[in-house]
Amino acid sequence: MGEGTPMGFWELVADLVLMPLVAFVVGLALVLMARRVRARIERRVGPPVMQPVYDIVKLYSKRTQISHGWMHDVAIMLLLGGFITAEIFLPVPGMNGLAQHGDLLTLIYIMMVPMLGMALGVGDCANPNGSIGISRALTAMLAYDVPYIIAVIGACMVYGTSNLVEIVEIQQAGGPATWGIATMPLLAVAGLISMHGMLGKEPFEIYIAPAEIATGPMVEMSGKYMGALFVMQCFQLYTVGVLYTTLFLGGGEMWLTFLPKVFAVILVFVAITNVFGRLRTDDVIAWMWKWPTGIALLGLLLVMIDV
Amino acid sequence: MRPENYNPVQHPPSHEYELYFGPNHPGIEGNYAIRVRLNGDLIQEAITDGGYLHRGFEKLMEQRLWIQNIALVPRICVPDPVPMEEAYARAVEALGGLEVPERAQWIRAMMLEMSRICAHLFTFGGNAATIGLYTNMFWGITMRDLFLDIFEEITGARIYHMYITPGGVRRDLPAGALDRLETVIEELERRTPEFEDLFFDSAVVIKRARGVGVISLENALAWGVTGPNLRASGMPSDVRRDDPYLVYPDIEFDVPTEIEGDALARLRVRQAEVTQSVRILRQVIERLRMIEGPVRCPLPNPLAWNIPAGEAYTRVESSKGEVGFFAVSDGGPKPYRVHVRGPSQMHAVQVLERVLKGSRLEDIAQIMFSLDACPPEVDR
Amino acid sequence: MSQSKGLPSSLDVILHEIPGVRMTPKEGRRIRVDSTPDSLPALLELLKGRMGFMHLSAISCVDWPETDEFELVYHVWSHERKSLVSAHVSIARDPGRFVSVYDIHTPAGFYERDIHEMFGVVFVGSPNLRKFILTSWDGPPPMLKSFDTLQYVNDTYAWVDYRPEWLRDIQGKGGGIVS
Amino acid sequence: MNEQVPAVADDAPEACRTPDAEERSLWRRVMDQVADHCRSRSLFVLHYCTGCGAVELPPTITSRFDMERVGVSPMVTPRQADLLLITGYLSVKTLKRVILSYEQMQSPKYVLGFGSCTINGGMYWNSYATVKRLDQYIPVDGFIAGCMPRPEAVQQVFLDLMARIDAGQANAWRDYYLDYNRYLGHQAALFGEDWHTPTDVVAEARHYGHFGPGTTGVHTARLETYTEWAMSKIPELLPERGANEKVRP
Repeated sequence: MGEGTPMGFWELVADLVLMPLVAFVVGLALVLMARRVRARIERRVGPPVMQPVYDIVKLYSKRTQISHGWMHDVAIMLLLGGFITAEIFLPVPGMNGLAQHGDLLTLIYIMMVPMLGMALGVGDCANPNGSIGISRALTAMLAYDVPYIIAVIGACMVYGTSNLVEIVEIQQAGGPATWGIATMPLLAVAGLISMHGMLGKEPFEIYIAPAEIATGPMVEMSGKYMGALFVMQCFQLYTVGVLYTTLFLGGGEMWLTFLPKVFAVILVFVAITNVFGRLRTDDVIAWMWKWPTGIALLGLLLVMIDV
Repeated sequence: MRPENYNPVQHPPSHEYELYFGPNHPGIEGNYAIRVRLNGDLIQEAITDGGYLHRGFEKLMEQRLWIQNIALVPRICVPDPVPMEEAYARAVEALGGLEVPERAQWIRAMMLEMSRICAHLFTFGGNAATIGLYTNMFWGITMRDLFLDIFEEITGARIYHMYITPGGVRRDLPAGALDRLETVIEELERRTPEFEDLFFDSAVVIKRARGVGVISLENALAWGVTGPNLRASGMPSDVRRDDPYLVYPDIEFDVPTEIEGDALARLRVRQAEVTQSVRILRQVIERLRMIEGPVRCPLPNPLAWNIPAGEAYTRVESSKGEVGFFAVSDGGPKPYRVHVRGPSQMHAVQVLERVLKGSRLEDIAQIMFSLDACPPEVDR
Repeated sequence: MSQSKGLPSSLDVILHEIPGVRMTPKEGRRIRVDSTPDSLPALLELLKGRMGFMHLSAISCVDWPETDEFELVYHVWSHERKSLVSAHVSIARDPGRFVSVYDIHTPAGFYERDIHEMFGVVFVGSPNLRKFILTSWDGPPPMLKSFDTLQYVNDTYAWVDYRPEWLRDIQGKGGGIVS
Repeated sequence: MNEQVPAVADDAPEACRTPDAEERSLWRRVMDQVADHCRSRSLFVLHYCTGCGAVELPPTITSRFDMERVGVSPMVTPRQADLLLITGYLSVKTLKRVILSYEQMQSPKYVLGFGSCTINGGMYWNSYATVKRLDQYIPVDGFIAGCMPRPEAVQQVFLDLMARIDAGQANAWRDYYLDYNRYLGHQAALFGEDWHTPTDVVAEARHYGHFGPGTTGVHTARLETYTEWAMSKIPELLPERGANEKVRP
């Protein structure tokens, strides 16, 4: 436990309710921004402001619903539950939630749950496209996790702690010179690439791949299940953006400085995504294990020499 | 319900599985299906399944007047309709002994090249979308729309022009159409570097396309591959040059070739062809400014137009390959038989099945789009 | 152009070796060759082997109910000589069987399959005569002249009766759609 | 004793009709309006090029006309889609796939017919291969005349459909449940007597309360006997499925 002020019970409860809620709202804005920026790159206007909300409400208000068995239902809960839990462990300005009680490793562990849930649920659909998609998703996880873990370990070594709250405090206290991107630029680059892979966007979009496996895991998702996936997308963008900001961009003391950083991180991802095609599965692994992993190892080496 | 051609008796070994690719699938060009038997990622066998777009054109054409078929013909190939009109019109001209005025010939060449550019831009867009590069699709199709505007101005229709008639073209160019076409060509040339940066020179695109769906020259010749796909395998064969029609002998243009025969080579050939088409269009515009005269030879009463008995086989180079029309007349007011040979009848069926065998699941869409297979002309 | 000028004479030499073959040069690099069913494979083989007619552009089938025959037309193109030979051959409608040329020209596989589907002609030795386009079809081969499309359509499908106001007005005055 | 026969069959559930707008509570009405508004502003189009009209869809979606401005975006599988565009003529072979796709889509779902071919055969009126009237086989929310419809016409029909969804009037999907017997009869007349689809529409109609007098009838009776026969034949070969998705061999 850190030296933070001991939390009252009600404060904790408020955090537990508010943090996923804030994550969802910010996530909606991130999704909107991603779609608008994409539209701009493609030289068109793009969707209206409320479009992400329309989509989600529409999907949740479908009149009929196809379930492919109880595992399918449980999997959706795992999927959303995993992300909601992850939000509670991510410190944001003013709210620490359970971040004091769990550390970075807990978070990494929790962030694997959604993918696992998806795998279980899609396996119940008996659609070969879904199964291929899931095997590709797990392969992609294998690819991006190597540089990701190295980058995270390096960051922990630099900060000397794996507690996210303390990491934020260290960066806040030292100013921009102590931000992760300044103290360990190589690890920051590797982290950016691996987190891009985590989002599953081009060029690492191997498990959605509409033209190959018809959106893979999402192929049998209808109505409310699809709605859950849209909600998950909000959480996913938020989680990745906040995690990167926390580790390498100094986290945030107040929302006014914190949110622009999160949006900037996602903006980088979106800008990269829309001018690249999709690599093949084996190319993704080869590339991920070569460049980001190499950069991360080099960064780790520098960090270890420094330490 | 199982699809009709499903054969439940065969039990493949347990490590193999079957995947229905299409007809309702974004990796399929048009409405078409491929049943693939896979071992992991590798395609053991691919069986194409067409006929989803079958309208019985050849039968329909036997039941309509020679002149009525002008409306039917462009609908055979949706993305590239003008070569079909040209092939049919030339078949009728050969049978009826019509002489096309010079100005009409140049206008026809212009329409054919514009259609080629449109079809190639469409293919680039589709090809980019199969690997997730939607930006190129958005830009390319918007670029194509500018050409469709010119088409609309000249013919009154965006897609199905029904403009080329036996004996010439339907009506003369409206005033200023050539100037506007020139502006559009300039716009295309201005945008070309963007497309190159985004698509043709992109490392990811090259990585995805190089060595995919290789057709060697021997195989290409033996399998009946035509058009840009044959040229990508190293054979400088072009109907416009080998079996010239219209004014193509008077036009200067190159026949671009590549030797690798893979998806990348096919892309590059098409890219070079757009440049050549622009070159042709400039020459055509220049000549059209000088040539005056009628745009159609006088036709007999089209409702009672009996074409002398005989048969004619005409070939036209479309954006996909060689289009052939075989028309037989028995001296009546309607065609006795019209046989349409679309280039994709080879590319989308036998060639695709052979190229897919041994390829990977990821590359099915890429191969199909790089062959520029057009299902409507397979099914007719 | 010069090549196609000299072509008929050199083609003549080859065609002399095959019995029952008649050649008619036509305009624009086209040569019509009439062949007997027996000598067609030999003709295509010779054209491909000696003259470079290696691109089978199409196989067309024409139904002639008066003479009770199918006319098959093989269009072969030579990349070297830049000319097109259309080899015509007539086969009896009744058995409707002919030999496949798949072993000479690979593209024949598709065209024979198509003709089999549309006309019912059986090509002996063709690798794949399974249905391709008309898999949901159990009627007669539709391209036969004896198959009446309109009759079939009227029997199978329903129409929306299109009698708008303006048409009724015109019809009331004695006009209407001329059929 | 009264001689009258009950109007509702014994096995029909209580709520066999949708309540009128006046009968619903205020909360329910507001929620329905919100849902309808969201439905109208978010249309996922199934990516299925059934005919040549599909060639005008890319221009409609892409930069020049940009249908994402009003919330129309393409989706890949029928499970995810709301709107099925029948882009032009339908051959019999495609119609089968269209019906399968349509039944896999989740309600509320909408169908738009593109071009004259879907209305009355259009250019292919005497073709043996194409279907003349689309609305015989699946319920259609709207048609666009012309061959082929321009992107502007496509946009206009999207806007009209959105206005109707917003007003709660685009209920053609309900007809498929309420009138399933008739639709199935037309389908079976074309595809043959053994035509059946994996989706059990009658069970869905019962489950979701859209069971009407036209849902079952002569044609669905044939389906029932076939189902019973098939189910009794190979029960052990089929894995356990969800209640509303029976798989027939």
